[in-house]
Amino acid sequence: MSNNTMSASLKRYSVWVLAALVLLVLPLIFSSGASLTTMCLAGIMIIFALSYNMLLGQTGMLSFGHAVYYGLAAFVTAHTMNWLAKNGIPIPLPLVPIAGGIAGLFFGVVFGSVSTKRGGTAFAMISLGLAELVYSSSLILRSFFGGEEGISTDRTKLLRVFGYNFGPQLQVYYLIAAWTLLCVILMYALTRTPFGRMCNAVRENPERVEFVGYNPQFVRFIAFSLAGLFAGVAGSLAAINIELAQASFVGAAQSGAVLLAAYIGGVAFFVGPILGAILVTLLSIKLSDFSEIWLLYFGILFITIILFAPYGLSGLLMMHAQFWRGPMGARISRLLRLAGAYVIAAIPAIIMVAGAVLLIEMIHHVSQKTAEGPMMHFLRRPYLTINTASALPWIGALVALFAGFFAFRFTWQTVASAWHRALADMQRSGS
Amino acid sequence: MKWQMPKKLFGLAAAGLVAGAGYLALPQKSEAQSGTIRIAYVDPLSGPMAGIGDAGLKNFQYILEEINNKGGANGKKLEIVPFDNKLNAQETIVQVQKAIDDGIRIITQGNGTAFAIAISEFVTKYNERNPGKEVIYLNYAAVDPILTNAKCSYWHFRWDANTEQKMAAITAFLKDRKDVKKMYLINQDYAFGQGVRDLALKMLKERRPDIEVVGNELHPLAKITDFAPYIAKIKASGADSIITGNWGSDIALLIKAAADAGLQVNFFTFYAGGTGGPTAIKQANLANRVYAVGEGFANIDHKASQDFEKGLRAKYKVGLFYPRGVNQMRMLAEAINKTKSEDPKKIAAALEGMKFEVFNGGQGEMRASDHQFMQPMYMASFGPLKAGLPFDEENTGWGWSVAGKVDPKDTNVPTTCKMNRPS
Amino acid sequence: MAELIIISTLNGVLYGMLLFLMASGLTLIFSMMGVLNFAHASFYMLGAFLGFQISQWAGFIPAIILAPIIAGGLGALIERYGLRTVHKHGHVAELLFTFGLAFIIEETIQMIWGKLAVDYRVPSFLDFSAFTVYATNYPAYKAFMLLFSIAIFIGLIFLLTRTRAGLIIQASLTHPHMVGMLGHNVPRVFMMVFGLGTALAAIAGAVAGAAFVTQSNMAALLGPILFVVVVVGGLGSLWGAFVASLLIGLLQTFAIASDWSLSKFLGGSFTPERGTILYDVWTVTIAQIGPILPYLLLVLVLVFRPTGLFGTRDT
Amino acid sequence: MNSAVELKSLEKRFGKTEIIRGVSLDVKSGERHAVIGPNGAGKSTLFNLISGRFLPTSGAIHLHGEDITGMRPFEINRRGLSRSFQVTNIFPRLSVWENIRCAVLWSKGHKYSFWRNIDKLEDVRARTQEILEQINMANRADIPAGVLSYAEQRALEIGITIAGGADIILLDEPTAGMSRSETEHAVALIRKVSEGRTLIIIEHDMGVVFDLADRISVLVYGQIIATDEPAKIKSNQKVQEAYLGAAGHD
Repeated sequence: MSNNTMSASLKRYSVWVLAALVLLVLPLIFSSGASLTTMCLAGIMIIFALSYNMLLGQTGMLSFGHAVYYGLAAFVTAHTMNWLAKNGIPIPLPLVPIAGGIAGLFFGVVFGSVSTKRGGTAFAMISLGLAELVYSSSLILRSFFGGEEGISTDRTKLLRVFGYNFGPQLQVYYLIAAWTLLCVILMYALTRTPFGRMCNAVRENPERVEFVGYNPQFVRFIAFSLAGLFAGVAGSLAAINIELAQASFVGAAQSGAVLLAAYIGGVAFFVGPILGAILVTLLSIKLSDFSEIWLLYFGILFITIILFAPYGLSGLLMMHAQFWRGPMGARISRLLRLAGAYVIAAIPAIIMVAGAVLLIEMIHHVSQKTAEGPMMHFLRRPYLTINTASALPWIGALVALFAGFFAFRFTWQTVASAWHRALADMQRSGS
Repeated sequence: MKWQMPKKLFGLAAAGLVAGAGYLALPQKSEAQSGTIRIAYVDPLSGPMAGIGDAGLKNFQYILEEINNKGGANGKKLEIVPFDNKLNAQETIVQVQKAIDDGIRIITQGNGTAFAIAISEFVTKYNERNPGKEVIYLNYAAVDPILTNAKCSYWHFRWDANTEQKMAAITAFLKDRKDVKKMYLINQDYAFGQGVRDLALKMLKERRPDIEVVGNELHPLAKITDFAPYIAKIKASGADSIITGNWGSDIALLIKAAADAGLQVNFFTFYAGGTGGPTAIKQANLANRVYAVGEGFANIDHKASQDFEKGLRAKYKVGLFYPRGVNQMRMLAEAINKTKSEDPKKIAAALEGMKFEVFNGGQGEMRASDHQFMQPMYMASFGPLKAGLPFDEENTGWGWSVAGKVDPKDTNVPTTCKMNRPS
Repeated sequence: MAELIIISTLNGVLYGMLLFLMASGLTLIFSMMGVLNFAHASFYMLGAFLGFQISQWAGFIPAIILAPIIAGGLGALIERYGLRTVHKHGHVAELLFTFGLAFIIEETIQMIWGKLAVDYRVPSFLDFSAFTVYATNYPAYKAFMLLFSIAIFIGLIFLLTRTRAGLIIQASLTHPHMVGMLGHNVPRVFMMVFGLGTALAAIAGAVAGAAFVTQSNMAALLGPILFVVVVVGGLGSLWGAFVASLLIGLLQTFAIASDWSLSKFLGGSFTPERGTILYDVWTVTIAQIGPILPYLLLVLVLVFRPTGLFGTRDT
Repeated sequence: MNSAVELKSLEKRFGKTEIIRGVSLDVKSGERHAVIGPNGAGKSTLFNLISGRFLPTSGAIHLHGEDITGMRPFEINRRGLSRSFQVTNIFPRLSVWENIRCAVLWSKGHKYSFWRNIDKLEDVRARTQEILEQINMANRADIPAGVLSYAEQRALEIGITIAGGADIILLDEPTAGMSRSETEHAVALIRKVSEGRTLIIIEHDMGVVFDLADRISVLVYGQIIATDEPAKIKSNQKVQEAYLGAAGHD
């Protein structure tokens, strides 16, 4: 009996223990400064995207202004740190995100009381208006927002714990990792409470909720406030990470980024925003090394997901989870067969994408880079120099695009049939 | 739950992701060769300000080509490596971080005081925390006085004249313009615009107390599409001149709206020479009424600089926006040559107090007390090209002609910097 | 003073009418399809750039005729092949789709026309001063814009009240679910309405682009104000959109003309310490906060009248 | 007997159209009361008024003697009145289990609790299981409600309505669109779950009505023309003229 509960609780907690181990080991594998910075940003984005998903995925509220709580908390954090350092108050850095969380909660309560009265489209527009209001105010209320240069701070000036001053990025990484893990666990736990379930109910059918005794506006309000709390922790960590809070933290781009991260990852599953946050962080740091118009590719990826994979990356992954049943051999062989089909379909897909990217880059070059002459460094790689004045690359790109497209449509049948075979296989084995 | 098969493109997304992730995961081969000294250029290369960042990059590429043709520094070539800061403070730090990771130890940036301060503070903290791996920051365009006053840093050097110096130059020029009697101040509502306003009020009082300031306006930054309401207000005030620190579309649109309403006043500007400005002035037909302050103009009668300009225009089809950038890179090369070292710590020591013959002729000095470069300043006005002037702007047929020169002593404003030098 | 008031009124009404050109299209689309087209301001921008490009090739008049037709056609195609696909996933997915669309339109425009303002000029035959108020010239082009937008407004009223297509649209404004039952091809009506709405935005862009600035950030600047207009007016109410457009146009213009601040209003009896939030609030002028007034209005309206000024439908 | 629901000269106008024109009705505790009438008579509007979905233009609604006029639906629900909908109104992407559980939570006092694990709430689990068994859907617990068959969704609708333990239940055409056997099944279910409670039911199927109801009210053009026991309603002259004679059902 006790053995049973032991193993059950082991199973329940093993995921988190594993996550903790991964977070612990990661900086040993990726030890360069840039990877550390990237991982810090990803951690912050994970909290932020999950808090966003408390609104979009869990409660069905589409917000265009979630950065307000992230950004305001970042400012409160910067002020708090400066105040602590100035007055020598013995509170160490690792506790500072609590102040950010409280700030996020406070602003969530204040703005939530105005904006959660209505759901749906009206809520989305109100969130947009509030975001604009706060962003514009940031340039007027200078003593709080520090004008355009923002509020800077020094994280090493706070009380040291065990001799750590949090100057090195590695120490900040562990601080962020710990908070990320804590917040992820808390947000996951939240989905499994009566309140969490009523959020889902409000997302599904707010009207019906009223007739089972709940006030959907109040559910939205709590969800909004709590999302503000976690966004506040994320913003607080961001301020600690770059030792600066700046007006762009509350800006539309930041609100857009978290929406993209959550949606690309998939809002229907808890892990979705985590995947999305990691991917979006990586892409936004790396893509600009390859192309000036990286945002366009970002947008295309987003639209593609909306059109063809509305459940996002996690949805695509979960589609495969159904095959992970039955005997281990059968599981693996099913997925291997699918993987084979994917590889076959991927070849024309890659050709098609390459053609499209080449075409876009060449159009961009000839319309915007006339001063540089016809030679273009494709993807900013000097070894991929292409002459946009000759017809060949244009024809090549078009051929790749269309041939890739038609070949992809053809090879897609392989995937479809592999998929059906796998489904049939599942039904045969009776699960 | 029964999963619906997405009709298409699932494979595509998967394949794209796998391929993309694989490529991203590959260690980025730095194109570092031991033969070059690399300088990270951290400025917007995407987003609304990308045009400006792009033009600056070309300026620097040409400047470095010229230096390299003359033998480079320490026998090595200088190379500029672009990093896109996306006009975002957090991203700026990430990109600087990336550059440092890549082994680059000289950073240059100019667009946006906010990002300049972010870099300056980051670099200062980084150097404090990583002795022996110091990084130096060369600022070619962020002009907030704070960078060489309250927030000055030993690792930050500025080649552009700061707002205070530019305003000193404008007011020095105004001393002889007795026709200016009623001044209207219109500026962007953020740190820089407010700085311009405050300094204009202060310095006009000191140097031309007879000028009446009839209006003092702050408008939102880069959000106004039609300045007509503001022009109506200026008109109602009876002003004969305007001082504005507006840049980008805010200066072009201001001039455009003034022309529409038939407002004929003098414009004393900081940045009328920026992209789009000359075209707007020509369209508005405001001949010789728009002035700009700067450390150099293409038509200054100085052979070496005119030759340089000719070469740049022939090659990249852009004019030299940043004469100060030439000073910056030439002085960097000299500092490296002088110390025979690429160590930023030694470069910084050599730059401090360095005297230098500037691009457009005349003596400049990197003031040791705050790392602000002191240099001759010019006021130029824009109008139909006068005889003998070689360069027009933006193919308008109009060009800048020098209306006055201001010596460094007239722009030598004191600093409050308490420089914290490394031991 | 009188001069300032007259000029400000003219400018405010002009701005308001432009807003209404866009808000009307947005309202039509919303009423019919229940989709708030986030990319609406992007079609305005597209109209401006198309207008610029066509005017380079063929002159101004063809530009303001062709640009909205092309943009509207594009809008219809996007509805047919994009929006319709996500329709089954509900309104949030549709809104997200138009959000992504706005993103892509902006990036594509930057890819083709760059990030700096393009040189879209007022045509020379309209480049003179129409009349003079006291000493201020009122440009002929602005007078043309005003008349043009009023003409479109009247045209729209005619279309809605006197034509069959208009009656169907009107019916759907009040009874969104009934139209399909009357045997009309709802998907085709949707496509037409989306095309018409986006074309209206593009007209505004093609006309306003020449007077103001044609740049890839114009959608981002205008978009949020546009949504304020439709929410304040009441989602789905054309009349509300009209009133809110004019209200916001005049509000913003007159705010600029005013120099009032709390410190001026309450006199010098009390001056807060510099560097505090109170000082910031105390000294800021109405002119400075002009651009955020629409958002303040939005919050106020929502607190006191959550359905908007003329709204009846809750979403 | 106490009255459970009492309507006092209730009126409802939409613009100029008067849908409910002065309805007064007294439903006793424990009574099974049916409301019948031709299409468009205002039966669903009446339910919407009682349950708080619409505000009445004038008149008053009392629940166990308490005036609930103008209260929001959730306030009324918390006072022990629960309703179902004519058009199925469930949580489509949640499982059957979750659908029922959402309806149980408030009555067990868990409110907006965000600090307790829902799976460890034994009282909620037991009650949810009990309801599922009552509506014969225990074996369908894990299926998303949206993919259930129509009849199953109707049963779930009733399950959600009764799960909170309300003592007054309003059912709006629970058997509409069902086959004969499905209807029989549904009627048995309704009979079972309304045991010991007050039931108000809108129904078109006269077989169901006369089978279930203790009393029947006939609503025609926004007015109640008769309230009486089934047998007397059948023979009521006015009812035959206005309702049975004039308009056949559906």
